[in-house]
Amino acid sequence: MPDLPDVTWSDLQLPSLPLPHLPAPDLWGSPAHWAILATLLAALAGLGLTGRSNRLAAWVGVGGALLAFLATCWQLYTLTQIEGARRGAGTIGALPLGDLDAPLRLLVTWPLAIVAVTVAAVALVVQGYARWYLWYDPRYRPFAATVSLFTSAMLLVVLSDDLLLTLVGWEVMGWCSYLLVGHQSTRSAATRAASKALLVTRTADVGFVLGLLVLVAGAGTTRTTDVVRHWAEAGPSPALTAAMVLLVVGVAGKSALFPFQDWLPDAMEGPTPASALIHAATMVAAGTVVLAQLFPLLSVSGPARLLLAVLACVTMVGAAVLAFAQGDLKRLLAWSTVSQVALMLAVLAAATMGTGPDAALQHLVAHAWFKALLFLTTGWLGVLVGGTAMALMASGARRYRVLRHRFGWGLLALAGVPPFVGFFSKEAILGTAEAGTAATGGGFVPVLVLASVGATAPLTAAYCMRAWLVLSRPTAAQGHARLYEPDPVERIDDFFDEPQVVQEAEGVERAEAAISSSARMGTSALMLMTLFGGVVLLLPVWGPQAHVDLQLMAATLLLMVVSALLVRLAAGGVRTRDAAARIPAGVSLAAERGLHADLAYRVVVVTPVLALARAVAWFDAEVLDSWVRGAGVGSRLLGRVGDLTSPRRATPALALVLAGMLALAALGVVTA
Amino acid sequence: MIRPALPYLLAAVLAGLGVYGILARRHAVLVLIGVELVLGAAGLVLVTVAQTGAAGDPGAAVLTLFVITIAAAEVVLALAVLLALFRARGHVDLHAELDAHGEEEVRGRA
Amino acid sequence: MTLEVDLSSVLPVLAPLAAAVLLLLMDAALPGRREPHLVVGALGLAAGLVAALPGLRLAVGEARSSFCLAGGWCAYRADHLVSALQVCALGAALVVLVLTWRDWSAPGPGAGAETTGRAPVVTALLLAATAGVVAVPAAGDLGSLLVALELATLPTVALVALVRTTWAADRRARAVDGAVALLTTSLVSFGLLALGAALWVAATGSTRFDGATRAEHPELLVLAAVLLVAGLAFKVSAVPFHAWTPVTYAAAPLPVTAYLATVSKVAALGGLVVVVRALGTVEGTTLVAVAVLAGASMTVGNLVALVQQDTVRLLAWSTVAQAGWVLLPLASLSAQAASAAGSYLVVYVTATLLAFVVLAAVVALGVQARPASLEAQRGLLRSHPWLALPLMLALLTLAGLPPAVAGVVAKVVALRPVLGDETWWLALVAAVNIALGLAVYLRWVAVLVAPAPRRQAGGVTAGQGEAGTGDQAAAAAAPAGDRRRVPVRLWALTGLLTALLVAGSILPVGAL
Amino acid sequence: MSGLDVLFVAVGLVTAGAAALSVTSRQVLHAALWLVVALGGLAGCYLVLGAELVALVQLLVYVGAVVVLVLFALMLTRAGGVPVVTGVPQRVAAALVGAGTTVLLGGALLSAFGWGRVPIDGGGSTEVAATIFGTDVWPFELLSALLLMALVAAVAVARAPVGGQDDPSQRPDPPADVEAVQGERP
Amino acid sequence: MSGTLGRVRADLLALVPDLGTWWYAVALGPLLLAAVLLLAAGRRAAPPGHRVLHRGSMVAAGLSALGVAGVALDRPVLEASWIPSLGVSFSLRPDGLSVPLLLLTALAGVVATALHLHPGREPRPEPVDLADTDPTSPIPVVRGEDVPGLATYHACLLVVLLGALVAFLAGDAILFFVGLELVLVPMWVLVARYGDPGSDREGAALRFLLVTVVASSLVLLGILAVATATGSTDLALWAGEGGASLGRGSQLAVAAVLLVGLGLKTPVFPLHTWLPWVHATAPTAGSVLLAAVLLKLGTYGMVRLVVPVVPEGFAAWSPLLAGLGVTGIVWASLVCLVERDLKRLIAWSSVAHLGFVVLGLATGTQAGLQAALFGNVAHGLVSALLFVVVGGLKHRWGSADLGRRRAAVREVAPRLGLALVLGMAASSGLPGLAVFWGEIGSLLAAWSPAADRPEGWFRGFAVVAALGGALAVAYTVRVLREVWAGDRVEPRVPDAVLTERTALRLLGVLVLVLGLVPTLLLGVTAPFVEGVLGR
Repeated sequence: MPDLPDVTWSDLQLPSLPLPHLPAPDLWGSPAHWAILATLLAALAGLGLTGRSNRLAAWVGVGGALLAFLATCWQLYTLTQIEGARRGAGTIGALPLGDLDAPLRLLVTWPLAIVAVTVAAVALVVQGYARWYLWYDPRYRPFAATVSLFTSAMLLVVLSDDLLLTLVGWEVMGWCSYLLVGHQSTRSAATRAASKALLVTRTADVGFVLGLLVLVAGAGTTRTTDVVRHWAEAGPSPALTAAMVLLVVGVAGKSALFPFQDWLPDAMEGPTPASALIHAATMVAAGTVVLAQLFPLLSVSGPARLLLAVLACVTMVGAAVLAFAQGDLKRLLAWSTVSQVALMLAVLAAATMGTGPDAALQHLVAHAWFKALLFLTTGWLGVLVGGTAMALMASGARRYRVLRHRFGWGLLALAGVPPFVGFFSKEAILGTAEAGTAATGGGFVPVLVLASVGATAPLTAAYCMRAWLVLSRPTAAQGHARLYEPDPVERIDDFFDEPQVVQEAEGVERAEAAISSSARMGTSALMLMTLFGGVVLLLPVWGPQAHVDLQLMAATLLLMVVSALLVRLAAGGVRTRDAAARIPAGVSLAAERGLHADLAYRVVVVTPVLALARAVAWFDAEVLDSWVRGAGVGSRLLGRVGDLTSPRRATPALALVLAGMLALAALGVVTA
Repeated sequence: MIRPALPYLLAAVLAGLGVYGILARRHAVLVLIGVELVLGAAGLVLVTVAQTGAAGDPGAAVLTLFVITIAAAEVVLALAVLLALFRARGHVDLHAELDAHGEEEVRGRA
Repeated sequence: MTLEVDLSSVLPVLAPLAAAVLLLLMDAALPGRREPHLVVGALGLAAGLVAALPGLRLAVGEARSSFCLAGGWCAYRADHLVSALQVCALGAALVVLVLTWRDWSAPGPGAGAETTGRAPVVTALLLAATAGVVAVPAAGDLGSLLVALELATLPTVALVALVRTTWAADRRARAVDGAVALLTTSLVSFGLLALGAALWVAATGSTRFDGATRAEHPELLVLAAVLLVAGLAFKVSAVPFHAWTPVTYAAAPLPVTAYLATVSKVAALGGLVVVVRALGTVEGTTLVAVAVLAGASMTVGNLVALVQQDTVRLLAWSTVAQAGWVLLPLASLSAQAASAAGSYLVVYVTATLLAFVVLAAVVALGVQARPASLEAQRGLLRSHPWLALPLMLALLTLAGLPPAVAGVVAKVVALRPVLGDETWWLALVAAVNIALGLAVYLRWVAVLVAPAPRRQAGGVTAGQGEAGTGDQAAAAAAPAGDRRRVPVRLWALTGLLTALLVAGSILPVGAL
Repeated sequence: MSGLDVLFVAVGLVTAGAAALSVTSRQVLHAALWLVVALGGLAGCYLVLGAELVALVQLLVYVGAVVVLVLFALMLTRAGGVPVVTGVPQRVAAALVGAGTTVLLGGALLSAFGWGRVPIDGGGSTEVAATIFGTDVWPFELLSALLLMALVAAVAVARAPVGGQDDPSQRPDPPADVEAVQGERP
Repeated sequence: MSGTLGRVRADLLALVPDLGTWWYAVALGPLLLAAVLLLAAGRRAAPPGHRVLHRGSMVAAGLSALGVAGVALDRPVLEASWIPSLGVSFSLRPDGLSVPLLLLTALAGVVATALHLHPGREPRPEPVDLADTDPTSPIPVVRGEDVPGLATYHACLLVVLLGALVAFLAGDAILFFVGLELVLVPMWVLVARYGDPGSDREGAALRFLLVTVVASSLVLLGILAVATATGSTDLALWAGEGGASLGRGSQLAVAAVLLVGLGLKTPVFPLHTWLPWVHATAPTAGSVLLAAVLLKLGTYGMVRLVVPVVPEGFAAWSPLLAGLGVTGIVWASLVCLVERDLKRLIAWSSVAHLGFVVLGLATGTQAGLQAALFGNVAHGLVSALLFVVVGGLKHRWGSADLGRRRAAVREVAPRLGLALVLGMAASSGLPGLAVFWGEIGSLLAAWSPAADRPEGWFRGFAVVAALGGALAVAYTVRVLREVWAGDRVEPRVPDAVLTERTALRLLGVLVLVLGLVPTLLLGVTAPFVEGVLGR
């Protein structure tokens, strides 16, 4: 391999452009307030005020997201005008909790502002898309409101400078994901998946909450920057380690790291827009944001890093492998999400203070674009062909030309092929991991991460290749394809129409054949970002960066090409061009079932807890309650006994009198 | 000179005998006898106290008289009631059921 | 030796006594007439009441006394607390007299035969007993105490035995049984009392209660006090001296039961207060006996009351329980304790009287075969709300539950001395008994509130006269359909007592 | 041991013996007669202790009136027609309670007053009389009321138609001796 | 932001007419008057129809709520001698501790009186063929009806409110006790007479009464012990003295007695067994009042009578108290996982919430106390909301048995479904809804308790409590899965009627507002907390 020159990231970065100093009037609070409030109010209004009108609900939902998007963009601009590019803002005022300081403030820095823009943008696209996707769904309104709330919560997490606020956003997202995944509550699979998502993440959140308690108690404040300063000054300590380990556990739950990974693929039961929102930009990535905010603490607590690295690496590789074996495109994407999010977290483990956590955030942004694109496109195709199973999806990209580029670009970005956005973020990750290796002199964690990332890249390429091969399979009858091509899709004007109940059947038909302008526009925007989003990653606003090892880059790309070719080869003899068909059926089935993690959950957690609950309920009813019942029965019994034994003859009565007298007198003499 | 212990002892014995009499007898009049003995014991204590200088005023002796008189009044009424009992029930057995109605009520419930 | 005599202050005792004597004389002069006797009796009680009223205004340390020696000792001494007890007793006696008015004034079925023994005699007995009750708390020496107590006790025995001639023979015999139960217990108790008095004299060297400060033989004094308390406890129906209570209450005519349950209790408490006050002046004595009595009484009383099916029996056992409450503060042997017990007693007497008055009214309605049974009162709130509400108020007062704040305050007052002494075990027993008591009274209230049962026609037949109380035979004689009216005097009494309780609930005067 | 002591022991023994017999005798009438002896002995004790007035009253009221009354009552109720004593268990219990009473009282009194000797210096009859009609006039007055009421009540109860075996129409006469008690007022 | 709030508050205050102590007449008068009138009306042979009674009762509760609002803003102090011989005065003295609870009571009153009472009926027959639907099964009436004894029912509701208001307002221990007791009998009647006829309502009522009366008696003992020691029954004076006049032994004893008594009312873990029974039996409005008002009396009593009055005793018992509270959280949450009766389940969740409150109290820090007070109010709102929903569902279904087949609430009664989701979410501690702040505050405080508390123990408690929080989500999910989601639409039940909607909206908005802006409430209680623990 030829000797390639060393390139540092800053060499690749765009030069800092002198922006004109325009007045940046902040009317009524900061943009952060606006972004969060707009979506929050949209959620409340969507639930409470829209009455029965889907159109109004759509306007409210999209309007909220739009406002948030604009506000976050405005926020980017205002950051350029501020020295140090940090901007804080208060919220509802400090909680009066005595000695405990809980200022509940917000803070914006460049990376977080960019993440916020991404979140708002994806949310906007999802809102627009959902209006089309759920055109005939009677529950469109709560869905839109929930999406708004979800966005608001994610923005809160991103912009929060207070661990309590982070927790608020964190938990609200968990709940919203429950509602979104379980949107079709008449389907028991959806309800089950939703319950599982909430339960698994919430169980892991116990760790998150406890870790947060430790941090807050030590620092005496809930303000993140102060907490970080306090603990960083105090240096590594068992308490800090414990706190970070607990936090990592919480993050692992939300981000579907091993062993909590199983909820995420199941969550595909939710409507596709919800999947796009949850799995692209928001909930699963929230852990990355939080750990990035607390990065100085993570970097000094070795065990937490080790734990994070091990969990993330296992997940990353394992999920990539499982993704390959899925028989459903949406589930493939889900496992891919698991893998990619693990990638983000792994790099956090590997990063040092020298490199900072920004590579993870960069990948978050990149992942948001291409994964949202992939999900939404899959959903679109799913509507057209009536499902997301690989068998149904086959040839989709051929039959519907409009989807071809969307799929293609998305998969290329996911695989990390230049010049798509995924390439840049993956390089940043590789660079950061390598820098970590160098800084620690080949410490276990960075080496592990580097190796795993290296292994994941070809695996990712492999399942992307597989998906593409299936999607772009030539159709059996090209004549049919021609039939679709002249006018690929009809369009509907969803923001000014209202589906009528009587026309539901017609509506379904139309929606199956049509796409709205807003949905199309949204995916188009995502497509563009997939291609050009690399520019954002090259902005000079990201933190200190590692250098880019061109050798490594070349090696990775080579591996990817090889694996893609292997997949192509494997797919060769298969009728459906599905390389996964080569996998033995048993293995394939196990992979689709997430390696029976469900069973493990049930055996390890659910059954014992339920057994304990039954025991407790029995004990409560039969033992604890017995004192109340016993008091009632006992006193009545004693009363009956007293009644029966109370003397009804004169002499026994007198005996009672005299014996009582004697007893009393003896008592008196004794105590006198 | 006298040992006050002696009358006190006698009083204690009388009281004990009276108590025994009250409890060991069924015949109402005999129970009454027990009561009289207890009262006698009380009187003896009072008189002893009065006569051996333990009392500061002569009230003790007067109290004896009161006790005796009250006892008499009680006996009068007691005998009248016993007479009524005899006429109503045909006996003066204090070991007999006095509350037949209540007993029956209780038994009925149990 | 000069004795200051102030007749005006002993008027509360003398007035009923004089009325009693006058009554007996009138009986000789005016044979056959009944109303005048009752009027005279009522006047006597009222005069006593009025005479006792000024005592309520006495300040702490002041007293209206009579038969005083130069040394400051008085045979009769009525301070604020004593006056209050006297007023209470006289008022309650007056209520009982009114309650029994028709009974005692009506002629019997046979020409010239009397319905109740000899009406003038029973009235005189009632008056005399009341005089005794009034004299007890004012007693300054053992002699007065013993005599007054017997004066308060003996006539009641006769009152129990003297029943309506119209009753069935069996029922009358049962009344004698009740009298025997009361009599035997009172005889034995008097024996104990006398022994106690003797020992008291032996221990203090004096029959006067102010002599206790120089007790030479404290253990003897305690023994004496225990015997005195035991002797008095029978009257207040404290466990284990309570056995006569249910028997006698169920046997006696309803007004007499009311009398036993209220006025008699004043005498008992008065005696106890006298003893406790005298003992309280002695340094370092405690009276565990009272505490034990109190705890045992309330527990046993409540427990047994919980399973009673007859309201009179229930009230009897409730009296036992309430005796415990009355005794409770006395466990701490302080002046405050005596007032507390007095306050509690006043509330108790008012509420119990109200309950009895309503019970009498229900009996007078005569809608059921056994009007005093608990079942007979099912749905009373629907059928007779103006009887049921006062009854509920009375029961809630006894239970100590708002809206009957008077009962709550009474309980508060009774508990305070105990907690002041930090006698936690007794306080806890009391606390448990508040709940037990509540169960007892609310069981009754629940019956009142419950929807009325369907009454089958002709469910009542004449002759089922063996049931618990007073105007039974008459009640049973009335056919079921004929709903008799409640006499006006019962309404008046109900109103008066209810007003008292309501006033006490709105503006509780608290301790005396 | 002084002469008075000896005398007292003698009288006391008689009293105690008679008392014991009066509570154990199975013959109702005998029991009543033994009571006479016991109460008489008690009066003797009073005499030994130098309280003549009390002794006299004791003799008059108890022996002269109460016991006579008791005897009459016995006759009127035809000796009751009931078993005299209770069952053995109750008698044992009664004995225990009685013994307990004796021990308690005796113990308390002896521990308080000891075994020493004291002169007899009680007031004479005049002093007692002065007290009755002077200091203790209030209880005395109450006592008279009590006696009056007891009398009235006794007459009423005895005459009352009580049902049971008794026919209301055949009202028996009141006990003839009630007035006798009244006559013995001190 | 807080400055703005302060200004808004000042402006509001300026708008309020200055009625002084007459506010009390407005707050308490209508209740008393209406209760008496209703009782009298109920006695008549032909009582007025349900519209008159219902509206009359609602107007009284509404007026009283206005009065309470006035009291809360004006905070007039009323002092009048009441029982001079005991040194007891009739003093009404609202402060930062009582004002939120007063408002909660007034609100609960409006909600409770607004709800319709329905005569108990037999459970609806289950369709024979489970797979099939049963279109003939009757749809229950959920609008107002002429129910026998309706007047008494409303009178009882109003008296409960009156008693609770008096207890919260009382500045005197005896007056507090009177208020505490005043609620018992009407509540008993509510349960015994208007409770679910399908269950042993008399038994449940008696159980409620006896347990709470034992509790009250113990409280009375405690009050009297302190009163005799300090020679006064003035609560402010007690708090000011801080237990100076009681020795350590006495403080321990008094604290123990009071805590057991109030723990029975609250209820704290091993003393809780009465609550699910009573809740399952009580009529909906009774449950609302029980949860939102009566249980609050217990915690209020702890804060009022124990924490400032016998601080040393409280500190000594607080580890035990906290341990019991935490046990209660886990215990109740576990039972919720398997409980078959929906109403009982909600009652159990109450026990869990109050466990958090108790934990916060026991920490002895300002943060803990603040969190406890917040959690207290939040629990009142949330459980009232849930009981409105669940009570309504129970009436519609004919029973609250989760084992029976029924239509998915989301499908047939979306409004109730939304309220159920909101309530359950809040109940499981979803941030942005009221309960969260109390729970997280308690956890924070438990992790760093006051200096005289054993830190290790409390940290352990915090861990257990956090686990309990996860269990709360588990049972929430269970309820929503079994009740809310699903595809059955038969037998149909009607959705929320106007009164229910109004009540739910009122409560839901408050749950949300408190969740979003917790400083509203925390700011009110802060001065009190500082006064108690800032010394």
